[in-house]
Amino acid sequence: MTVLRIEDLHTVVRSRGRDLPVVRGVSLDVDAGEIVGLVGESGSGKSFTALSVLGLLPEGARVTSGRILVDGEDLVALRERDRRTRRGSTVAMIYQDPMTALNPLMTVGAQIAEGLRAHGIRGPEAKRRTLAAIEEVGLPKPDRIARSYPHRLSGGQRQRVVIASALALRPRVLIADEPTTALDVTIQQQILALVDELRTEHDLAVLWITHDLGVVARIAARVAVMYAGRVAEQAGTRELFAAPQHPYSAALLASIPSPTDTERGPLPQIGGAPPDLAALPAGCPFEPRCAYREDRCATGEPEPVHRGGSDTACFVPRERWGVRGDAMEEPA
Amino acid sequence: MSLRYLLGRVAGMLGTLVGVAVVVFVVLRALPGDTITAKLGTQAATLTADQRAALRHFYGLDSSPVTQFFRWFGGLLHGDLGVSMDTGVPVTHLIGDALPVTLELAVLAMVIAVPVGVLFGMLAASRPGAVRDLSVQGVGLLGLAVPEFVVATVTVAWLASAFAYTPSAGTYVSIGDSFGGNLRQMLYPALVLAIGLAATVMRTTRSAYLEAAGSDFVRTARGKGVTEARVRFRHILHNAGIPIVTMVGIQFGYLLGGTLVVEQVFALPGLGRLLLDGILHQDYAIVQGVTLLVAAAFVVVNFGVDVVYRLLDPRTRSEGRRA
Amino acid sequence: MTRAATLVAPAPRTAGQPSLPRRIVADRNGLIGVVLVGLLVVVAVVSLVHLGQDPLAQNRTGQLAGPSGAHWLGTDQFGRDIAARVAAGVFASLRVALVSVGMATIVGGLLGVLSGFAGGVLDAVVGRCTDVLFAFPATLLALALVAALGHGWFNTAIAIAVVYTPIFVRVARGPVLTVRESEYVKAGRVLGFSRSRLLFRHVLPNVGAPIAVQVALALSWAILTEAGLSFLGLGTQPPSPSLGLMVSDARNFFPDAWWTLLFPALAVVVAVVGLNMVGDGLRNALDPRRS
Amino acid sequence: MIEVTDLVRHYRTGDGVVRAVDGVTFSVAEGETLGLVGESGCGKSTTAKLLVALERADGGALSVGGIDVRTARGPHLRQLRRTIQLVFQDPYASLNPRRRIAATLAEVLTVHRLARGGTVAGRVADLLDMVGLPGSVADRYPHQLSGGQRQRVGIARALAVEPRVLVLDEPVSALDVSVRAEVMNLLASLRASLGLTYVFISHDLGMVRHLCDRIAVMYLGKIVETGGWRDVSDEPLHPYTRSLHDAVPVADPAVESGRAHRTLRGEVPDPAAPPSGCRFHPRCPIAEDACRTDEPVLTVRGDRAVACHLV
Repeated sequence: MTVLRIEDLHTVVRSRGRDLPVVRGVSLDVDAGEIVGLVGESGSGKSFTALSVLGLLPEGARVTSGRILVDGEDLVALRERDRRTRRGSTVAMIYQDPMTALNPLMTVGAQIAEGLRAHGIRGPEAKRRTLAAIEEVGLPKPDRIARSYPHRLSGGQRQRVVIASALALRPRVLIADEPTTALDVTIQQQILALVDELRTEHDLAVLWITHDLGVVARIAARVAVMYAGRVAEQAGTRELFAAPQHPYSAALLASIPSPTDTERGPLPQIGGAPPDLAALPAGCPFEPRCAYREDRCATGEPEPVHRGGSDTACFVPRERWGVRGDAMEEPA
Repeated sequence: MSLRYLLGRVAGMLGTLVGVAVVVFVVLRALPGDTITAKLGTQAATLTADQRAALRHFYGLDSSPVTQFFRWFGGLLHGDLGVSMDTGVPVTHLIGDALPVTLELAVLAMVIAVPVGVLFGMLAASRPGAVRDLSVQGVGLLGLAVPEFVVATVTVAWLASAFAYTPSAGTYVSIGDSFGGNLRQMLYPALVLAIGLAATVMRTTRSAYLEAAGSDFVRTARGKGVTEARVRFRHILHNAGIPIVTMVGIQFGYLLGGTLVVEQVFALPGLGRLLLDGILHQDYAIVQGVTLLVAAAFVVVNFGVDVVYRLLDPRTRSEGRRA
Repeated sequence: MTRAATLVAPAPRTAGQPSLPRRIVADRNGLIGVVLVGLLVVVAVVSLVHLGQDPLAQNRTGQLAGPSGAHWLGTDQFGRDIAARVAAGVFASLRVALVSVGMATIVGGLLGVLSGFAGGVLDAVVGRCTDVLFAFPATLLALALVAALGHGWFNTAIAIAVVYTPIFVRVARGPVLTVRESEYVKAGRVLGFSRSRLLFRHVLPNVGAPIAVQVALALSWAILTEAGLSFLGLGTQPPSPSLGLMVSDARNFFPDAWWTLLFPALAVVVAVVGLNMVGDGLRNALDPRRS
Repeated sequence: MIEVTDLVRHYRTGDGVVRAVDGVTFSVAEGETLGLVGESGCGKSTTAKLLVALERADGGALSVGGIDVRTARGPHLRQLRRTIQLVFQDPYASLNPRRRIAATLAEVLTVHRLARGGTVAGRVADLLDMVGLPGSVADRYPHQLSGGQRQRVGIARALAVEPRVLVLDEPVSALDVSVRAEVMNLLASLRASLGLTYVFISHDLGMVRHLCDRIAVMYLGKIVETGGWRDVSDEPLHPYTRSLHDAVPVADPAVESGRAHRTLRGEVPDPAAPPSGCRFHPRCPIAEDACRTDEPVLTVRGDRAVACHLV
């Protein structure tokens, strides 16, 4: 069952007197109990997509069109007051840097309880649920943790607290904005396992933003790859990793060293740089860097089509790409 | 806050106080050179060599500067700040009379300035770049730029013409004499002092608030659905409060030595007036005493601010690292 | 607005950076500040040189006359031309401000940079000395020094310089500590660069920004302090023109002869506001996040 | 080329003495690439600083190209600078923002008198070409370059003194995924063409596996396992290496779904108060009583070495 549906979302940022298109027509579904990975490099628009869902865009940024439906209700159309009541209770978020995501002057317990209180849960009930939330994320001695200030906790513990706070109200959708990037791999492992477990338990719809394809391969059922504000390709994780239908996803995957290689030749590389959002090319934004471009790629921007188990915004079917290694520019 | 930190901080403060005494001694005793000339003025020229030597011996000026310093410093430790050469009254008495006036003025000015400054600082920071921000900032800059002596002068002239009230004509009324009468005398000078102070508080509040508003944890709070009012006060202002409290404390210290112009224009017998009279009459015992006292008070206030700062912030309040 | 913009990856830029004066003027506050200070200086020069009034010339018949064609800003109680006196007062203020801040910048900045870069004993000694000087409220210290040194513009300048030196020590030292630990200075150490090369070629050019901002702010504060000391009779001595003294004299004739107070006061305000805004403009122009 | 014996570096902090590097021994042959792997606080970056004499060791022996790094002064230190160089993690922070690229590179050449007068510009162009940058980059400031370009400049600057060894401290961690491949390829081709010796420091087992000949795994200031790249990354012996191997996500769902995701419990302990015995024992899935009291030493097993009582 689809819980989160993003339809043709457009978000702009006001910069130097003009609107920069940072999200350009993103459409995405996340089902209950499903983790969808939203992959992209810096500037691809993945974080703006996430913040648009929460309605927490920074000053100067705004959604210009599109719908964000949670259980059928369009969040974009809500007034700010109603929007606020959905934050935390319907849609919650966990953040990249657990060191700065918590208020240093408030105890951890107070910060979790605050979210409960904002949605009308008070008194002993708030306290009970705060401790339950801390316990649920696997932190020992919940009452002691609740009385601690964030600086007393390690990075992994803080991220658990952030997760506890996000899930305390049993939201339907969880937005995870690179929550393990700042953590060591063994701690990342713990957090991935925790979110996966909570996802199953509460039937959560999770949108997991990351640049790490390994993390996606581990936890996401489906993946959306973003490039220059658009979804380049969207597919089941296995399908996408096995046979990417968009040259960008293919190039991204190929550039990562495989853990099973026995010969270690040069890694295929993409070359070039993502386009300047203030001066987007007329055609496909990836066209200037693409090894399989055809004439029409430079003139028209491809709309997503269903092909080979994928929704891909590319004119050129995989069959016409030739051999995999030719895709990329030969390394120096 | 660890005892070790506190002890270290107290030791540092005592060291600074000794340094302050040295600076005061060097600047005010060594530089002018001759207390006798200062005291006797042109008459000093008529002294014979013997008379001069006798006077020098009487004032202890014939011993080495180091000896002089330790004699003077020893006196300080016993609360002896010397005697006013002009009037023969012990400096401690003079200060004892003047201090309450200045303290009251400083406290009153803070009470007026801090709420005004914080509120307008928040107002300005709530929409950076908007009309309200620019106008608050503009007024704040004027508040800093218009010299206190101009505001004070104009205020006194206005009081005189509008209410036929001349502050300098009457005698000083202490709180003990008449609360109302005292307040009437103190309110306007305190207001004048409060202008620059409020502008400083406003600027600090604005930048501290903006800094805190950009923190990740503010986004976290909004992401939980916390109301905007609570985000502003409980999260942003609370975190901005630490630099604001520090700045207010330091300003209070400054104020103890900064009421001079206002006291002069409004004819209030505070520390500033005392100091100014001391300078104009070359009564160095008074100048030394007041300078030393105010500097010492400033050091102690700064120490207090530092301690309060550490108590406010859980990151520095407690020992140990991990739960 | 800028906050959102930083989330967008910046496109690699190809053009070089515009020069610093251009960037100051490009900032709204910086532009207003430059215009205000420039205007004040130009008006002062014009009224001194062009109008040809002697700021000291008394006139028994035209005392306390309002603004007129002959005396644009009126005359004072001795019939002296206020415009000429304000202009001369502005120059007197600027002279004290420039000399005092110049001394403080050179001495304080140098001590700060050296102690921050060298660390160790030098840093500890300089640190203790600045702590002691910081223990005095600024106005009080200036006053005590003037009391000790005596009157006159140069003594005033020295007093203000002493007050501002520890501030420059701190302003210079902080960024030196940061830059000293930066990776590009570490890279220089690994590459075998000498300490003096690291200090002069890598550290110093990168700590100029906060010092420059502080210079503008210190100038405005020095003008205020000089005026305040003169007002109290502890700075420039009559009959030399001084903005603070003029306000002090005007007390007896206010509000009837309002021009005797307004114009010198206005000159101080314009100078202080202007320099503050130049400081703001500098801060913005030098902020790498904005460029 | 590099001989490290029982290297020690301790920091005094408010919390006590942090044993950042606590008895590390390894060697790197000429032309070889050693990977140093571990999580934050394991001492890998401190080791890098000690190798290039950015910090001085508190104990042990350390020689690079026959130069005793711990005592090198004057001409010896100069020789050391020309033998071993460092490439930093953050290409944004490691270039002086106020100098053009040409000036940054030329400075190294003139300080070491490797070029003078008219030959400097030509040598700068050579260096840029060597790292695959166009000559036009010379006139740019660092902020006008992309992250990948900056990191290439950082590499060119290190190569300017014609060193024999490069210490690479997380050289691709700060870069975008698609740029990492470019820099990794560049490093591999430079190694081949210049015959360089590398010490490659990373937390990313995948990158280490791709570039290195041998791998050393560090935990809390000590090496727990060393060996050939395939041995250590594909068939790890030490329980910590195994946990690390399990924890690193692999960009292949087919592999991921078939793996047992054993989660390592707890976190890296405070390095100011390391656990008794084996430092890994509180988190180790197979620890026994002996592990709590006796500290295992790095023991050679064939062409690899492990510090564990139980393997």
